[in-house]
Amino acid sequence: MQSTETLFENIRNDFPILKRTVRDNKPLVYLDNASTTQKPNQVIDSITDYYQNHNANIHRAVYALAEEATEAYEATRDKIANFVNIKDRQEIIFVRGTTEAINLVAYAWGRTHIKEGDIVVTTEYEHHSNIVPWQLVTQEKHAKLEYIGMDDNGELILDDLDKYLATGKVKLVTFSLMSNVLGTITDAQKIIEKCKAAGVLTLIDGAQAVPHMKVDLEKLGCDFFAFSGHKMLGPTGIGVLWVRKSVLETMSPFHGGGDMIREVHKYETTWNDLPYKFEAGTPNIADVVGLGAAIDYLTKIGMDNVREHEIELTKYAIEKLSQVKGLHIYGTKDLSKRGGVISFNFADVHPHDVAQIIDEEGIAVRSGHHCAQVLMERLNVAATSRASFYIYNTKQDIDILVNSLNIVAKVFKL
Amino acid sequence: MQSTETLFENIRNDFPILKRTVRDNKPLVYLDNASTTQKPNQVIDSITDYYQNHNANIHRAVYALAEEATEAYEATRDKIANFVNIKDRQEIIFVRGTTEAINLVAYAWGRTHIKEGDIVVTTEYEHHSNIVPWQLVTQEKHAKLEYIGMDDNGELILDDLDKYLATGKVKLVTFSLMSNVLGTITDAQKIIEKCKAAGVLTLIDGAQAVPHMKVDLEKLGCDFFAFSGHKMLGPTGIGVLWVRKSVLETMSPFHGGGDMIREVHKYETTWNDLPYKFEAGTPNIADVVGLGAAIDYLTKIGMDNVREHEIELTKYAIEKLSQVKGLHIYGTKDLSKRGGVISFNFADVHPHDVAQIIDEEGIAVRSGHHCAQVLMERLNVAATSRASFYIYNTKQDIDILVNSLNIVAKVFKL
Amino acid sequence: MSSNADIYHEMIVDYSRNPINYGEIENHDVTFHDSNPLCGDSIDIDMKIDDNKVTDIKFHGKGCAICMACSSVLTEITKGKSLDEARAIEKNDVLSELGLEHLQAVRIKCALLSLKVLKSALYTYIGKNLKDTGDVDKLKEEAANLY
Amino acid sequence: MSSNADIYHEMIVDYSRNPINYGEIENHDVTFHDSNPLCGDSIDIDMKIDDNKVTDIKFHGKGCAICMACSSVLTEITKGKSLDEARAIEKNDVLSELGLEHLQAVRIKCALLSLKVLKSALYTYIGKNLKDTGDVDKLKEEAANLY
Ligand SMILES: Cc1ncc(COP(=O)(O)O)c(C=O)c1O
Ligand SMILES: Cc1ncc(COP(=O)(O)O)c(C=O)c1O
Repeated sequence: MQSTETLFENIRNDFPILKRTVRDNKPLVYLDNASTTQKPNQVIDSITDYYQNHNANIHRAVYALAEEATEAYEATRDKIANFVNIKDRQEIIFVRGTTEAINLVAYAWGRTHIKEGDIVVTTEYEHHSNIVPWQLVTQEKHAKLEYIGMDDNGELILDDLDKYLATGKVKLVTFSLMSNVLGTITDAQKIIEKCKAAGVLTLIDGAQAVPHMKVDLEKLGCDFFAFSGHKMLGPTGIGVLWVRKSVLETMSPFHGGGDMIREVHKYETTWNDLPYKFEAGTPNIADVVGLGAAIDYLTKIGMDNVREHEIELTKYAIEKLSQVKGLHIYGTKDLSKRGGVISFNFADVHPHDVAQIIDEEGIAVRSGHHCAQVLMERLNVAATSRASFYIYNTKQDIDILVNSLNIVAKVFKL
Repeated sequence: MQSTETLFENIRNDFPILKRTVRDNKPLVYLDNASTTQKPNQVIDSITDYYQNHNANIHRAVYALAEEATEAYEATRDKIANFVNIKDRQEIIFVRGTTEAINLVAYAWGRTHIKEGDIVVTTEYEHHSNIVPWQLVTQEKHAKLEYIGMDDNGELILDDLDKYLATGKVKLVTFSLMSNVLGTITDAQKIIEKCKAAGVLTLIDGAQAVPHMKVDLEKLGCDFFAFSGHKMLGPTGIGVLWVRKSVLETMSPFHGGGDMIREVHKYETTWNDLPYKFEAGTPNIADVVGLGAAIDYLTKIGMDNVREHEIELTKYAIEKLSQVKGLHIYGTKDLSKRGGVISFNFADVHPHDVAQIIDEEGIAVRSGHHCAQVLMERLNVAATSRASFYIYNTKQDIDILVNSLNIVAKVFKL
Repeated sequence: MSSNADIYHEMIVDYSRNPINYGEIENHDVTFHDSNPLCGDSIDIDMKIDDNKVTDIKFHGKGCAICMACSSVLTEITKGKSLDEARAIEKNDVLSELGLEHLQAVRIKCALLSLKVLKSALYTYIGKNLKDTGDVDKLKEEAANLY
Repeated sequence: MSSNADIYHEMIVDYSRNPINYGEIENHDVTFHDSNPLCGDSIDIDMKIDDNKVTDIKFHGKGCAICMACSSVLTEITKGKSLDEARAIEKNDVLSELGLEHLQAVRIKCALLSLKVLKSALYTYIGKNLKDTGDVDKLKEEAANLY
């Protein structure tokens, strides 16, 4: 076995885009992994191979290609079950991404179970995709949406949760396992414990967690779990919703159409078995296959190694960035409680201007509200700059980032 | 310019999968194009190139890759506008496929506009994806779903439409431009004319039409139009919903999340401009790019040539199949009224058995209800076998199909 | 995988044209209907049950040759069995009878649809008449996970 | 495309720290708010209008240096203009003033947000006070399709 150090050195060779130069011939330094990740050859090739050799519509046909395509598609379901420890593959639904997953729950579970006066609880550091669907359904049902507050360290104030639970009106508590802005790792175990004691269901937005740390759904004990393929080396257009069977069985269908039905008659229809009841229409077959390849790739590295690599980078980055005069980092500095996402502001320079100036140096960081405007209001800022790491990033990437900030300082006469 | 004949001879070289053999070393004869089509190198390569060179999340970021990815993504919107003649690119919404498109309309338009006692009209030859969403929304709203009947020639009985329109209660008439079972080309112009006169909106399911004939939305004058990329050489997981702006502006948002918002506050949210209001979350960027390459490919061939090629194949196939004793072809024989889809039954042999036996000869045809059980009931059959053609099919493919039916006859002692 | 030439042997072709135990039982003690969402095959099974024994069983519906042949064989196997014996019937009891052990995944669903319907009919009957629910759940699960 | 070094010249940096016409007008005749959904830049414009003339104009909000500088320049250009002149202001009137003609697509939205808000404020005012709706629709469309 190779050492983890060599492992991570060799990884970059698998990612063709990292050989690119941008702007004025600068090597690409990609630090926007919380937004989307790059793809290794293994994933790209799996999609090519699917189209070159096995493409067909799945489930229904008898012929050879359809058999191969169906097998490849369903194999990914098993890989997912293994990867995040799901016992029953029928609980795994393919969706476009985390956003569709959460909206599916809001429509197919929420519209049936949330009634007037009920409460849905979310948190102040959620991505818009875990806020807006709940605004829509609670408004429609004359229910309420409440927020678990965040302390100045970027951690949730769980006393708020106790307060809401005490009303006896909470139907669902929904939260991300890792904040996409601050990197905070939520104490899911504690929240779920409280919710279970109160008989309340829990939804976890795992978009930032699944790509970056070992996640065990059996151990977590939540009821809904969502994540996106494109943030974990997989293709765009594919994601996963997991729902505990006993809850899934209480859900109305979402999209009507092919593959989700058992029998269609003119005026009545019966539904297919799980999970197909929730997978209407031709699915994104090729990208399901690609997601399978991404899971294989991550499994081979080992999620504990991924996490360790990112802790090391985050530690280094916080050290280096803290030395830049006028630079403020948000969130906790306790590395055991955060992932490889660093949001910062640099003196009075607007994050857009920071991003644009360092883009000229080949650096890709995100600036803006990161689809977390409620959190921006809480932090009392319009925007932040955000650097986020993945398996192919190096300390050198961070050095280049830190150096580029000198140019910003010069332009803005800091 | 090459002649159309050479054009279609050379096309096969662009499709790597057509070089495959299946089962007992038989060359693949792919005749399930109504279900999904194969992909040319040009499409596969565009996806690879996207991931190898340009992959980033779109719209929000400042850096070089994000700019390139956004440009590639938005370029496809313009290609679509050109391809089916749409004047305003803001009316084009990316979805997973036809099924999601129709469900989006059922949720975001239907749930707002369909009231108790209203009528939605569909047809007896619709795909489940243009029936089930309307069953769901009419049941929820205590409205009614009615069907335009089909005559024995496989054409719609438009008197039924007149009858429903006369009630003054119809809110929407929805129909496919080409049946996926019989290949019937619907007289859309006449239906839309009647609906317009009655002030009723129309939705066209273009899943089977767009890949196979020139479609001009400006000329058609419908209000909603849906189609799937994977049925027109494009990747799986991407499709298009077009909605006339004046109607789109009356629609509630569908999915809540990133990219579809203007400003999110804790208890209220405002929406982004069209079409982004309806594109929540990270879209299927790579496959949007792939769909653009598919449109380029089809444009280069010319849709009139595609149609002509398929008419020729269909004519040949009907001739040849009609000579097989005991074989019954459904639908009209008038080639100007049908696309390259041929459904048939062979004596008393169940279509599954037909499909399985000829699969051994390398032939991929679909057998079953083709997601059109209402039509199966109308035809009074449990299932049919279906051969459907595309640009890479040849008369030789049809010969192989016809010969393989001899084997079926032998096994079943016909 | 056996080739298709093997699969469509005489017995299957014959059963498909002349299924046995085909029809309905008027005074059945239990009946169950299910269909295969992917292909549209659709089967009903009716049973007479006396003294915990399947005294009569018939099926009807639409399906391919494989489905018809397997339904014929399954009902033939089941007739006369006790409930305990009937619920112990396994996939291979049906498949091996027709040499279909290596059928491909899509077709397995055609072959086993009637077994699924039988198991569902059994748990329906047992649940209603014998109130031994723990076991019924197991049977239900068995039916659900047959293929 | 001009390089970023060119874009961030002294004038822009200065304006970003010391925007002109920054603030609110208490007795405004019209006000409008809009934001850029992608980056969160957010601008309000207030105007005093007398005798079909923009006698005073101020903006406030949050935005990057580009947004602040362009808002400063735009309000400066607009002040004192007749309504007809104001509605005739074009992208390049603002961009060229700051040498930003070749700004990349994403940043164009930062640069022109205030122009969009100005056009929106104008059609709001004209629609309310002058009832010349045909033209208002054109202006509305112009605002909507600015970038
Ligand atoms: C007429 C028609 N409508 C709708 C669909 C559904 O398309 P998709 O599965 O791509 O959502 C199909 C394809 O199966 C079709 O043929
Ligand atoms: C925490 C979190 N939730 C949800 C999402 C939305 O994911 P997607 O855009 O893939 O639907 C994201 C990513 O942007 C995220 O970071």
